Amino acid sequence: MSRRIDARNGSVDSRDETPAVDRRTVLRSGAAGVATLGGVALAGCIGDDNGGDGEYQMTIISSPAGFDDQAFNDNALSGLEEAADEWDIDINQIEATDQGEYSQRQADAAEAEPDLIVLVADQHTEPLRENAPEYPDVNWMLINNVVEEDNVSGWIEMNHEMSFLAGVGAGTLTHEEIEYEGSETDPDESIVGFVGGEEIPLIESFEVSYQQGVEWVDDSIEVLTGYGGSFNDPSGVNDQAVSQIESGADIVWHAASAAGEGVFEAASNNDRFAIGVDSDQSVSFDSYQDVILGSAIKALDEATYTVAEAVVDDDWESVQGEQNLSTEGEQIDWVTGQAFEGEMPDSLDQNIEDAKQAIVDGEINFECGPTGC
Amino acid sequence: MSASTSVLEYTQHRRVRLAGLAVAVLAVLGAVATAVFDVPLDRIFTPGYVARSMELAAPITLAAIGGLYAEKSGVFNIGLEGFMIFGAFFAAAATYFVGTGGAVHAWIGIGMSVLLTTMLTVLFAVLLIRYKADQIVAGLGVWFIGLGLVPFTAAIIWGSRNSPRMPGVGRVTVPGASEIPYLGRIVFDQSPLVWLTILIVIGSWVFLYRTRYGYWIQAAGDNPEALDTAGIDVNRVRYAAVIFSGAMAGLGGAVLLAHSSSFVGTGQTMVDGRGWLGIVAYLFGNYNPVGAAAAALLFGGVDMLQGQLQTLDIDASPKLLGLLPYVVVIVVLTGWGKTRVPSSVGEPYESEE
Amino acid sequence: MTTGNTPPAVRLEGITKRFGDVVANDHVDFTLEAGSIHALLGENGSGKTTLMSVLYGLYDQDEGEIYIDGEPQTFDTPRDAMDAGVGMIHQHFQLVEPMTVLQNVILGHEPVTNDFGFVDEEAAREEIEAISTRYGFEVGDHLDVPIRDLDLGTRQRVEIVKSLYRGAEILVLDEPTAVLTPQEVDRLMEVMEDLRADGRSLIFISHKLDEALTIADDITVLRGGTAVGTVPASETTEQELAQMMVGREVLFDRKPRETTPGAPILEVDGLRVTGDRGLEKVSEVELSVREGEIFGIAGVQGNGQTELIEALTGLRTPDSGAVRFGGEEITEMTRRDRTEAGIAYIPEDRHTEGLVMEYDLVRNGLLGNQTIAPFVKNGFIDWEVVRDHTEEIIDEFDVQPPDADNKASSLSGGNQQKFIVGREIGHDPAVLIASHPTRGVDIGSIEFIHNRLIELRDQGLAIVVVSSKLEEIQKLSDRIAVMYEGEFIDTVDPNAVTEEEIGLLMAGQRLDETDAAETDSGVQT
Amino acid sequence: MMDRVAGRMLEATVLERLGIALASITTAILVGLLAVTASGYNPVLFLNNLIVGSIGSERVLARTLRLSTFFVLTGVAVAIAFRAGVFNIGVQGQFIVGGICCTMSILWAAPLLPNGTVGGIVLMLLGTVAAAIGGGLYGALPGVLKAYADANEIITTIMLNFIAIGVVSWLITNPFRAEGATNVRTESLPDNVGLPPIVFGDSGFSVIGLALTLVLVAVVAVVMTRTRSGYDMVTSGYQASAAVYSGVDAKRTIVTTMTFSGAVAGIASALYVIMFQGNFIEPASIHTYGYDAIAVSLLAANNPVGVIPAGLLFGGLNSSGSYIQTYSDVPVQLIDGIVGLVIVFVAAPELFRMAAKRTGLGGDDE
Repeated sequence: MSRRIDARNGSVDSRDETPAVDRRTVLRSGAAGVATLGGVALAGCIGDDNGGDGEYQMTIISSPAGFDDQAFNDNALSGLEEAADEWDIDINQIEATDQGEYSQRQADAAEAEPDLIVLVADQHTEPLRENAPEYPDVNWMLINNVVEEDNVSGWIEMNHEMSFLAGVGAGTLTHEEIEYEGSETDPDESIVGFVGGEEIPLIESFEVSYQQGVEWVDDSIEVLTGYGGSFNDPSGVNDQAVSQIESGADIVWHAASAAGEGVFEAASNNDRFAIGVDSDQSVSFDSYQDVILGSAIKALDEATYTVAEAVVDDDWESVQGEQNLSTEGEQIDWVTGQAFEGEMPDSLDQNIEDAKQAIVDGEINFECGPTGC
Repeated sequence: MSASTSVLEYTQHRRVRLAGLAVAVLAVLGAVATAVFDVPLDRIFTPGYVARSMELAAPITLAAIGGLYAEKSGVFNIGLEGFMIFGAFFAAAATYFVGTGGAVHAWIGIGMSVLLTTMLTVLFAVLLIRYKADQIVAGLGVWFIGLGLVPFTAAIIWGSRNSPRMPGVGRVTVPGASEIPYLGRIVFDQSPLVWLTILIVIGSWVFLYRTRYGYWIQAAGDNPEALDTAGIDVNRVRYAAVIFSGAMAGLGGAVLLAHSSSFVGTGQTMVDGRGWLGIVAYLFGNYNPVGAAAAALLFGGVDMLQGQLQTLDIDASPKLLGLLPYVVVIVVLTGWGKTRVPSSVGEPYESEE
Repeated sequence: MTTGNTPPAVRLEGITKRFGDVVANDHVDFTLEAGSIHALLGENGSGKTTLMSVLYGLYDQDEGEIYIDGEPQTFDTPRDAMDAGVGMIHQHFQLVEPMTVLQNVILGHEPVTNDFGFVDEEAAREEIEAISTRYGFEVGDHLDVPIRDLDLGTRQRVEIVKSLYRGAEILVLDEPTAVLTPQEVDRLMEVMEDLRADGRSLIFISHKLDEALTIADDITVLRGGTAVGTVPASETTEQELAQMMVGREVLFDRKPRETTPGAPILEVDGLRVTGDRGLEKVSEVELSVREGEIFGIAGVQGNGQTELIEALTGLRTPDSGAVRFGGEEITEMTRRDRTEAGIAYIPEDRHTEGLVMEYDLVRNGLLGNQTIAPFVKNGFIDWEVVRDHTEEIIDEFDVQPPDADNKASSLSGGNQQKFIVGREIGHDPAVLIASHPTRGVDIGSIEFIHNRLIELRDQGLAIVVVSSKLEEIQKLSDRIAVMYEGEFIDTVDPNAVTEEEIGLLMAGQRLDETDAAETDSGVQT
Repeated sequence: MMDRVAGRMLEATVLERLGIALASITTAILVGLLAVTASGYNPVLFLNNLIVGSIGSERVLARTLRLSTFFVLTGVAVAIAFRAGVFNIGVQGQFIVGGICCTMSILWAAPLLPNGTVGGIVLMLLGTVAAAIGGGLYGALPGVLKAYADANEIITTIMLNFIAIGVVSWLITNPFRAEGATNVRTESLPDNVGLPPIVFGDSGFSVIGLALTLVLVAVVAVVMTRTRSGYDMVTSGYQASAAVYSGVDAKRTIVTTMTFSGAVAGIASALYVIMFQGNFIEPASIHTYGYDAIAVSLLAANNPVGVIPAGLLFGGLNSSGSYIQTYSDVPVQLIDGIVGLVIVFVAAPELFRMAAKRTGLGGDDE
């Protein structure tokens, strides 16, 4: 799907010359919608939803999981949206779920000659090797890999570091006595859980690094792991999380993109806790804030914002080549859930700080790299 | 007839075979788990496991009952998957517009969903019965439309193919009784929708085999002329059965949503093949609502089992374990495949031409 | 027509029914006197069933009026007809096979215990048993048996009970004797008489003249959609009726044969065959057919004829025993190889087997010949050759209308059958197996087909004919084997036995008397 | 039941079929435009995008033709089975299995052969044969289950689709995974494997591929109409009992049909791998050609030649879907919805017959 955000008035789909109407607002009003819809339709006819009229055109192409995952893809997108709030930028979203079509999709996007194309996920790497030299006037931002071309900015996320921090958080808190809105930990039993989306090398790296983080806190803690089988469908992930909770896990972390909601749901229904991934999910899933103790985050939005800014400032050199999202650069971190701010035991802050230091100092011997083992 | 043949006949009885099979499959898997991985059975078949299997089985069962009514009346509703997608979406959209505050909104959503899906099925039924559309092709079309228009509309409403969080209906917990070991969690601490499903299973069985309308449905699918010459309007019976099938599939989708946290419209949507499993379930159950429910429970159980095995760290690829239900379907269909399809399924009926 | 004091049970006036351009009934008048049996005679396609469907509310007439007991009626649905006291026993039973006798009888008229539609089984049971007892039906004994487990005679009685249960005073029986043994036919006649005695009025549809003459009070003959005439049964003859039916004189004489049979070509030893439901349908059958001979197999349907024919043609593998063709064993040979070897087959059911209804005649001309040159060479079909061949068949066998591009479904039954016969003998077979070669075929075509079969026999072809029509079997056969419960209960000379004797054999009663022995010797002539 | 259903689909005359297909497409697009309008977008622009996005430029045309070749080939695979009265919903699975067989056989054989063009051609032939065998066997499986165990093929083929995706996905994640590749895929094919684009630049589409597709369609059409096996298959489809009477081994014909259908799906996949993809990727993320092929085949009334225009239409629709994503805001799922509507309308020819009668446009047949 494709959605444009116009920076000048901040509303969605307001490319029309007529005064902006937020379609979603219209539809939400239900019955009143019928009358208004006619007006919107008319506006649609008069307006032009083809091609942009912003000063800058920026395109973002999704990972196979697609947008609306409230994690990876949406995280990258939100940085661009922030930039669009700042400058006159049109954002064009292209969802590409068919990996076979990636090369074509990149070329399609490049044909429209935007100022920047953001490629979410390393599945884009090989197609980009062909397309970057093919379209030298387009600037490319690749997430999770690097292509050695002048017009490519490659961003490696230190996923293993982020997963390690999640493990440290879970390992620390399973020993503590936490009670909130009916949910509670079981300090007597040392079991935590991990649910992945699909069993692919990237997520296996999450799993192993998370286990290392838990072990770093206390190697007697048992880690239950499982995969829900999908990045889209929360039900499989939910089954896994429930199964783990019934086997004694009191905190479960997920690396399942949009399907990770299944973990929050499991924690919520079974009076246990969960940890978010990529961004502060106690905010993006605020209806689950009472069970999200915290999130292991990477500032992917900062990265996309930074690159967008470099394009606007005509300063591509500053982002060209390999860039890292790392603990050292403070783009990888732990944030406590919004409902638990100030409520957490001191041991958590202590352990997280120690772990981060250990990572920066190279004291941790990671079994897996950022994208696989 | 000697005693041995009558035993043979008895075991050929599908319901017995199905139940036997379900027990056998679970027993073998359990035994393998115990022997090979040294995992005690009680850690696999926890009360939560059983309760959750029932929860998983509920939407499949509902779709299956709808499907078997339609097919018994002579119309193969292969669009169950599509109607479930619509059902889940309508429930989410209706809840979204009335408010996402609590269980009451969820129930309103379920009611609205059944209503809207039923209206949609009326169109489908007119197409099939009045305009004699090819049932298989039109059913596939409904599936494609569900996969296309539902995410499209979701994106228009929510700006995303996934909905925000939806309220659930919670569980009905009977104080005291829910503390009974094992059975307490399964029986007295259970989703009300599971109870609703059980009621529908029993009700649809009674309706089919004990009331005159049930007779008419069976006759409409097996010998519509006999029903017509008995003075009953065959197509009216078929309309009723097909519309009911859509309502049940819609309810199945709504139940799926209520047991989940939000509507998912990406990929194959949250329905993800459950409508197809519904068809398989009633074929297994030989068009008997109770049999279909048993088959659905088998799928739910096998599905949950692979989750349990992962949690217990049994070393097998989750990707491959996840294929278990599909393999079981093929094995069972092959070994016990002879389902007696009503003889006039797929044939439009016209009393005069 | 004389009108008594009571108004006639049924009076149809000027009934016209059209299907597209076809006029199925053209201003037909018909009167059924109360308390009588009225036979409706006519060839297939003469409009008998259409007329009765109008009476039963299945079809709306385009013109004309229906009076029941003197009252004008409009029947939009069968329900209206039923309410007026009209019941119909269809040629194809209107029974739901997986449902029980009880469920079938009460279908659409279920007694209920409450507003939710719960069926009151006990009430239904009592009423059905009462009806059964009154007419001496044994139906009451298997109320809970599914229809599919019953024989055809019992099914028919279920149909009658169903009509009576619905309160029918006027019963229409559509070719009720077609599937019955002679003994079952007798039984039916008794039932019909009982019903008449009970004051009910019956319409008896048939194309069997003798039956009509035996049972009916009046006979109306239909031809080509119009009523040719109505005569009292007591004042007419078979010859007269037959003439009314076909519009000309028909000869029933058996032609004396001019040639003698040759050497045995198709032989069967100790054949045992299992049917679809796992039951043995053919038990220890022996037979030997000679060149230039027609070997008839008589029997009530379902006594293993179908399975025997399938074993002979290669469609079913026998459990034991041997089939030999020209001295060579072919027990395991496939249908296709047998076709190539020269065993042709006119199938029992031309609609499902003999023809692909949606194919034109050219493509149907290839059916069964797919491996035979010059139609197919090296796996490739030469459609030109097939078309020429098809046109030859059409020409030689007088298939109407003579257009090879017509769909098979557009032809009448007789023309379809003529086409099949032509195709099957077209490639010069050594043996022809013909299963019910004239079922559902008009009299003109029957004559044509019979004459062709006899001609072919005289040319030296070995022919096996299976039929449940005694008249046909007797007319054609040089020897008749009667099949009963999977066995050849006897083999007789058609010239030496009466129809009644064959009927008894078909019912499983052996002819132990001496005349049976005589017939055996008679075969050798 | 299936015979009758398939039979009815084939009854209409060629002209009538064409009319129904066109009416279905037009109606579906009109409904789609209505949805576009109701959601507040510009329907004229949408229609314009549909056209420009499918034939508007050389690039776009190449994409349309590339997608069309896959739709035509998978559509033919479906048509073979449907025509023979077997409901093969498993073309997607057969496509995936064929594709992995093609890829791996080429990768394994490549070191044994010289690097030049000749070696490449040998490898491509090998890969195509491997794909045909793999797809054929994977199609034969449900065929055998239907013929000898009476297992409903609609259900088994759908299940086998899920299984193919799962197993192949596991294979390329584990034993067949390319060394050093960050994403999940096999090694790439050697450089001498591939079809030269000739007209359309480096677009993943080759005119040779299109030519081979047309040749294959012609071969299938000849097999179905002019050979004994084709006659046996089609007759089984129209009326199984008549086919058996004529000496056709019904069970073997079901297996033959499914094998033939699966083999064509495999060849479609070989073209996908060799001409376009160059390796094999996560099968769950490959476009659902096998499912769309059902619609393609139905639109063509299961006629192998008719599949060509139907495949072009689907190629165009999907191609413009990609264009619409880039150049407009309309959620692209609408295209899938339009496809679904096309299918529903194709299923109900009576609807148009009646409409035609009302408006006086149609013939006067009944």
